[in-house]
Amino acid sequence: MVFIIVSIPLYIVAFILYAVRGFKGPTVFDSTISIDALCYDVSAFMVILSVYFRSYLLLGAGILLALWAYILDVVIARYYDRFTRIGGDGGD
Amino acid sequence: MGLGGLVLTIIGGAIIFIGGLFDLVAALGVNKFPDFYTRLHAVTIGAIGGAVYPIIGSAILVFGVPGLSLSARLSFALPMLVIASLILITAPTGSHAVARAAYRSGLKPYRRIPGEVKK
Amino acid sequence: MFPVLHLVMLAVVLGVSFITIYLMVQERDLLKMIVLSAAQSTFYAIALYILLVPDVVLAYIAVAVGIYTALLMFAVKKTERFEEA
Amino acid sequence: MTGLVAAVSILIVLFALAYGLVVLGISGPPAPAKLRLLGEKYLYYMINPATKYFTAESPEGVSAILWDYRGLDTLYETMVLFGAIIGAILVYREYLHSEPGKTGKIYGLSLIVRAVSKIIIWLTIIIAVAFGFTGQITPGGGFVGGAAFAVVPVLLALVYTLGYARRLGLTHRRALLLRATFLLLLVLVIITPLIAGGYVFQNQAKPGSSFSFPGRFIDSTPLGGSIFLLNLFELFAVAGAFTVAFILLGVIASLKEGD
Repeated sequence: MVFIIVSIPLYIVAFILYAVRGFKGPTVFDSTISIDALCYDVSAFMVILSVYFRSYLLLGAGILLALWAYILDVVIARYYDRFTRIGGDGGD
Repeated sequence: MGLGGLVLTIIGGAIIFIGGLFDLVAALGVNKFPDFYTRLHAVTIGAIGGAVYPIIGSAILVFGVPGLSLSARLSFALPMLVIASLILITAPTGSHAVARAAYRSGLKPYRRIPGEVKK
Repeated sequence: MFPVLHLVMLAVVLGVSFITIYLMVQERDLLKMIVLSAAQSTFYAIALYILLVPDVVLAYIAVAVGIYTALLMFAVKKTERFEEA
Repeated sequence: MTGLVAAVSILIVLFALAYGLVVLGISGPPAPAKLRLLGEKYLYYMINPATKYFTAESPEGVSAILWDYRGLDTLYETMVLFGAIIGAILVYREYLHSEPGKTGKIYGLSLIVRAVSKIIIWLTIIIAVAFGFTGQITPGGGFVGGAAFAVVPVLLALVYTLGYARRLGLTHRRALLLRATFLLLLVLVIITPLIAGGYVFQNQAKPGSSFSFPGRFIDSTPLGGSIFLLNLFELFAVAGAFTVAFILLGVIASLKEGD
């Protein structure tokens, strides 16, 4: 339990730093990848907090966030897909 | 659990702590690197080192914590392994999709290599 | 009543999410606004998680991360990407 | 700059309000550290063989409150969502009739994203249905499962196109049919006790009517009686509603794009 309490500030500071790059990011891609990494780390943080709170019922949120964190990436990629038609019926 | 439980607790907690350090280093790198393509490296460290490792570490930690039944330990550990493998699959895919979109939309690298950058 | 660690975490997370909301309102690039909205919903998810309401977190993640960003992207695709000053 | 000043002042006011409400107790006594009386009552009556006429047979409090204690409220919320969907379809009917064609080349994202998205779509379906099935023992339930299910058409439309999803058989008519069917089943579950001589929205036996839905599964797993069925039907109803709304917006967006 001591390890978890010591590690929590590291994660919180990392979240803030990711968010700073997400705010600053010169292009939209910089913001996207940093917010994406933020989502994965929040998922890991939720898992660690579920050990801290001693309840495995809380793990569901971590699963959902890990499943869909990449939807943001796909959304951004799809927006640019309008200008560059890629893909097809099979292969690239 | 005795000594084995203590060892598992220390290993799991250490992995969680190292994961936090990875995360911090990755976040610093994301802020320090000059352009998008170099920042992708830091983000990968953040997703794999900062998310997958600590989850596996907490799965180890759960087996060391005293006073839990085996079914409770498994109820903790199995979803954790599922989450870890999910991040292992989706994080590179997301980076790939964004990198591809960035490259195709004509984002230039920080130091331009002649002949490799499409306008 | 509430452990100090939880209160500090809540204060930091909600403060950052408030800044995110402010920047989201100010943003002219609507695509970047979508990204910031995802960040804001992630921070809210942590806050709700610390408050121990798993039901609300599950519904919030499903709607805010899964559906809302995609719907906003389709809306932006239909209109203009850059808001006029 | 004035915006920044406004934001900072709003933040200060919010923190002051939160501090005053929670710590100083402006609106009555401060929040107690222990469980409140209402919560105690709910926990006492949720699954308790001693209180035979009041139990909900569901260890998950939120589901019990949502579908047993305040069931009519939830039903009306579901109905309101249904009305909103119908209204939206009525307004944009002509767009839906000119949905993009069934044939033609598929445009999608790269091969890697498509391959991973297949895994994610199947996992999403499994997890959504699991949320619906275990809504009476773990957090989750009908609405969460339905909202999770609705990510599947979103992913299909993002990674492939809406035309491809349509070719797989995902049309607004079918989604609406799903929605209406499961809403009907929901109402059927609600009025079944009435036919058997009980009360509307009855879950377990009450004084004056011995009808009760099965409370336990074979190995004494709590089943929550009607809560299980209502959660399951609500899952597909919400999934259908979100799918219809998404198809509507996606079709309108893709018409301009010429997709």
